[in-house]
Amino acid sequence: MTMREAISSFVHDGDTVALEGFTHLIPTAAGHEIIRQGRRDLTVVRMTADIVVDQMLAAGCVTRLVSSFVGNSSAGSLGELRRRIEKADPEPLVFEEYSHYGMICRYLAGAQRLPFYPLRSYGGSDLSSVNDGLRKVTSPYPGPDGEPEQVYVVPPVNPDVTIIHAQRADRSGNTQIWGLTGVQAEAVYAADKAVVVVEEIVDDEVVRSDPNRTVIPAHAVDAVVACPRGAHPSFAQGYYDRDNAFYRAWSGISKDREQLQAWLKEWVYDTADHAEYVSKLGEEFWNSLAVGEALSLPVNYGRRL
Amino acid sequence: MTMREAISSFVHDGDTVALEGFTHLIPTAAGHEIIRQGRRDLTVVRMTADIVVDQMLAAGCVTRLVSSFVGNSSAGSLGELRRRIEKADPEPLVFEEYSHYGMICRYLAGAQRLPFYPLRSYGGSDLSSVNDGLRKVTSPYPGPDGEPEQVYVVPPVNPDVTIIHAQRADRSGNTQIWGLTGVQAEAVYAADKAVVVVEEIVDDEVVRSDPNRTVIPAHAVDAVVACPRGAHPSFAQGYYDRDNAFYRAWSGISKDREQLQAWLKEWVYDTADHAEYVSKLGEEFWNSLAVGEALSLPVNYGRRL
Amino acid sequence: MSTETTVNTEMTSSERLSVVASRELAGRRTVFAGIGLPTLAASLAHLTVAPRLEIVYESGVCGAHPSHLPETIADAVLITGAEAVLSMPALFGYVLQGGHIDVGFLGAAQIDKWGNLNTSVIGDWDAPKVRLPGSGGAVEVMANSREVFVVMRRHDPRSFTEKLDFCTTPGPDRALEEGVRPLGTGVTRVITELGILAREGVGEELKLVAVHPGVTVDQVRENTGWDLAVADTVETVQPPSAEELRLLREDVDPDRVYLR
Amino acid sequence: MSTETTVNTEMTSSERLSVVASRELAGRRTVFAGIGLPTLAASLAHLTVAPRLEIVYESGVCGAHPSHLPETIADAVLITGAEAVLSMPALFGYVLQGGHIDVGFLGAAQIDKWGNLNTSVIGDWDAPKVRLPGSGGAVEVMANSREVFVVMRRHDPRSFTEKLDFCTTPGPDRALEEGVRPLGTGVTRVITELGILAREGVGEELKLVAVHPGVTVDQVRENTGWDLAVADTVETVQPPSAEELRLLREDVDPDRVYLR
Repeated sequence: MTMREAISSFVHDGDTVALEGFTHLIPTAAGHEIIRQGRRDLTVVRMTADIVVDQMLAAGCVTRLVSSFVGNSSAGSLGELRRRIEKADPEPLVFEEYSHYGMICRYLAGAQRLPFYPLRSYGGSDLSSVNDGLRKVTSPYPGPDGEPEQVYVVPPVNPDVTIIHAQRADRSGNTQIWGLTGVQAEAVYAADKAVVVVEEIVDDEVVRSDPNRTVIPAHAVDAVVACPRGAHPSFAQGYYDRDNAFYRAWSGISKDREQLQAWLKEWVYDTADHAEYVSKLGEEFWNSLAVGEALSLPVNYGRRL
Repeated sequence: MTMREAISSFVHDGDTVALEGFTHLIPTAAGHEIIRQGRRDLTVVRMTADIVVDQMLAAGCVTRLVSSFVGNSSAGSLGELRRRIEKADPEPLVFEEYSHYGMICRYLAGAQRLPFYPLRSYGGSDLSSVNDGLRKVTSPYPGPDGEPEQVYVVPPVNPDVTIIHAQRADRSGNTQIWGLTGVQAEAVYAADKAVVVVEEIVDDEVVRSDPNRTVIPAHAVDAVVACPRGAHPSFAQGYYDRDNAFYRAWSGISKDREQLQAWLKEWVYDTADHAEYVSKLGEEFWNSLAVGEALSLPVNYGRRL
Repeated sequence: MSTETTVNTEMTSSERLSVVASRELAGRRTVFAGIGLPTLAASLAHLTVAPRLEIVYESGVCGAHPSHLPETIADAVLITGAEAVLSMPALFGYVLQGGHIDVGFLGAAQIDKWGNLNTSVIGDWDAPKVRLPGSGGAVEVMANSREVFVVMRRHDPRSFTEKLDFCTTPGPDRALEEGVRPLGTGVTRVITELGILAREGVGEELKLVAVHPGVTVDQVRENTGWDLAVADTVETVQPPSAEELRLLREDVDPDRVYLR
Repeated sequence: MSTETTVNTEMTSSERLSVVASRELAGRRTVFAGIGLPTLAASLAHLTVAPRLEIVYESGVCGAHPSHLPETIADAVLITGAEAVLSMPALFGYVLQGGHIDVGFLGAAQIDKWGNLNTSVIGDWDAPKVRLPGSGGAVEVMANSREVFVVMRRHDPRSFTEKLDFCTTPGPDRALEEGVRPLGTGVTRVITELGILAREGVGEELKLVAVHPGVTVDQVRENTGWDLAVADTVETVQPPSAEELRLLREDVDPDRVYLR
């Protein structure tokens, strides 16, 4: 399936869309296609709301954000996000604030169809005063001192669609990720539909030579999209490195609304698809992010004699 | 560390000992060493209480069993376990009965230091009438019909020690498992101490060539024991196959108390350690369980240029 | 062995049950199956009525492509060449409780008219006459699969009982009585050596819908420990076709590991 | 660059803070650290006072052996050659909440006398003057690490405040007030450009225990937004030794990525 078809089939106005990938394998190209197709009124769920979220905000796709970190990695601020939250400029943004583990537990509850998930966070935090999702449950077992014990819980999140980026998958959707695997499996299982964008689609034999590497089995995947370099400016372990210069540049670009809109025009609206974005960046650029070889040693799965 | 030292240091009379490995990588050799050292009054926690548990019962090590399946795989019955439960012969056995996911959730709660773990099982089951561990919690969020929703929970299990078998580890305890990985990581993290028994201790470079293969990091491991073929009669993917004939034979052996005790004498008490047990079985026997090669294809972790 | 010879061999009870169960899987996508009859049925369905069928094993294996017929749900041949191997928390939490299983297969020592199952004890739980293996994952398979098929070789009043000695694995009716919301519809098919009992969903009891050739409705009633409801029209189960038997014998279990 | 030249370079604030923080890690086994000063401190401690120290990164990396100094907690060089890479549920659930972290490093826009932290907003949460990144994993690091070190470059009354604009990350005192049992002792060390504040555990407030050479107790008091408690004896922080600086400059950050 092409990215265009996948976004058009699985992302609708008003949907709750989870985009996951913790610094590694961020589904940027999918975010750009959502912008190109002009989706509106989305709820975006993403632990680390970073550049791609700022871009989707600036393109007017998003009315609600559910997140545990809203910043440009360690490289600075998200200009559009700050304008939206600090000044409701050009319009307000509904923001549900969690911590990282709170978000992880929401995906865990979603993936397991649980009504809630307990965690040992939030006691004494002001977060519960601004987020009605954070509630308490009394354990039915006595605490260490014999007294009843209270613990915070978070509600499940069940996105209409989860989109992730991965290194590779086979045609039927068995998805393999190495390096940081983050919360991708949970985000996919929590969702009603799942789109997996990959650096490459590989033969069945490649996947089946190492079934433990499959982080998400085919039965949980609704569409596989081949989109090389679709995680830029983040990285794909073993494929290309992180574009740190772009992260540093984003604070400046996004600080100025006009500059941000010009960037969107040049790199998203005026490119037909991610292939055009990639070729516009040019071969020399990609060479600067190239990585060398560090192969895993094989293990023996064994064969009955 | 030798198996003798590990059991002597980490398993004490009266301890709660988790032995995990779901059909694959069952820590049999560790169970045998517990028998040799004459441990008493143990609470054994094991999802599938099978041959090694029957042997530990017969050796008088165990007074309490926490399990979700008490049978000889699909090959028949556990004679000693049935005598203990059906006739308190030669003494009673306290049995806490769960389902598989109930046990998994107990390990999950233990590993995460949660006071309880919710699951969508047990509604209407008689298990809650014989197991006080199964309790209910009302979700603080409304159910799908807007009404309060109830869900069962299980308490954490935090064994004094968890013992697992794995294919390989480095000297500091980074443990790699492939094929069925079961609930081993959760059982280790739930425990106060953890002993990892491995087919082989490998160089650091082997482990570090594939960090995603590490199921349990060194910080969670207290002892690494090299004990090749220590999972017999179960199997170690890529190392040796399952001894199905022994599984079938066990129903007969265990049905007769004398025969069982003779087996224990010959194969456990009269062998100094697992190496002797292995060599007593003989080379021809091990050749019959040998497996051929089916290597995983390598992945590239990448190297900064 | 030629096709001719294969088909002419007398049909065994295992073959009959596997073929009948396989037909019930028509069009299904995922099945949670133990080794033995359920795997034979699922493998045959994959070749006939459910080409997209994936067997998910309790051990964590998805999309197995075994070189030999597996002897257990954790057989090494299921792992080598599989599409995915999951940890138990992922398998039980995300796949099963997450609602990804269309049909779960279960067996039992006792079943009642609502499809509740006993796999724990014969007699009192505290001092049982026979201690059985217990739930394994059965409680979860029942609670979370969209529907459950039960294959019972033995069809007699002690197994098909008015009152279970112990309810290990409750269907949704019992769960709802306790105020716990089940996610599946519970047992929808019971396939036995006498015929097929069926149940549409919550609030309904099992009803005889088909008998094998040569079996009468009264025979089934006599061998059922409760007053068995009978469908208005009781079908006669179509005997296994030559092609079904050929596939089962030549492709699914050529070494006759389970078809003995 | 010879050792001589290196050591004679004027010391930067980053170097001083890294060295001071590294000493506080003596004998520790696991530290949860973000990139920048915490990583520099931990890497230096590994070479000096805590040879068994393992840095656990929020991204899931344990036992990293990077070929280059990492620029983020998820830098590709941290993954290649690492001992283990965990999923986020395992990292946060089993490692962090499971109680395997001795020391967690945190930063903040605001801190109060109990070690509660604000990283969410300056101003009102609903209409903030400045929207900050929020918790990330800080709430969990505080709740679950045995103890927490805070490194604050800026020591002024706006950052060290009587009342936080918003408490993102509560210490155990606030948690207990709400009847929730914390697993760690909260902030035990705050290392700033002026000195070191320390706190022993629940029920105690931060107290000035050391000043950098040339800094007076009054200076620290003036730059703290609450009435700062002062230890009976306030030590003077031992300046970084030539060896500490050499290791930091030559082994830990030879390209001066963070030591600028």
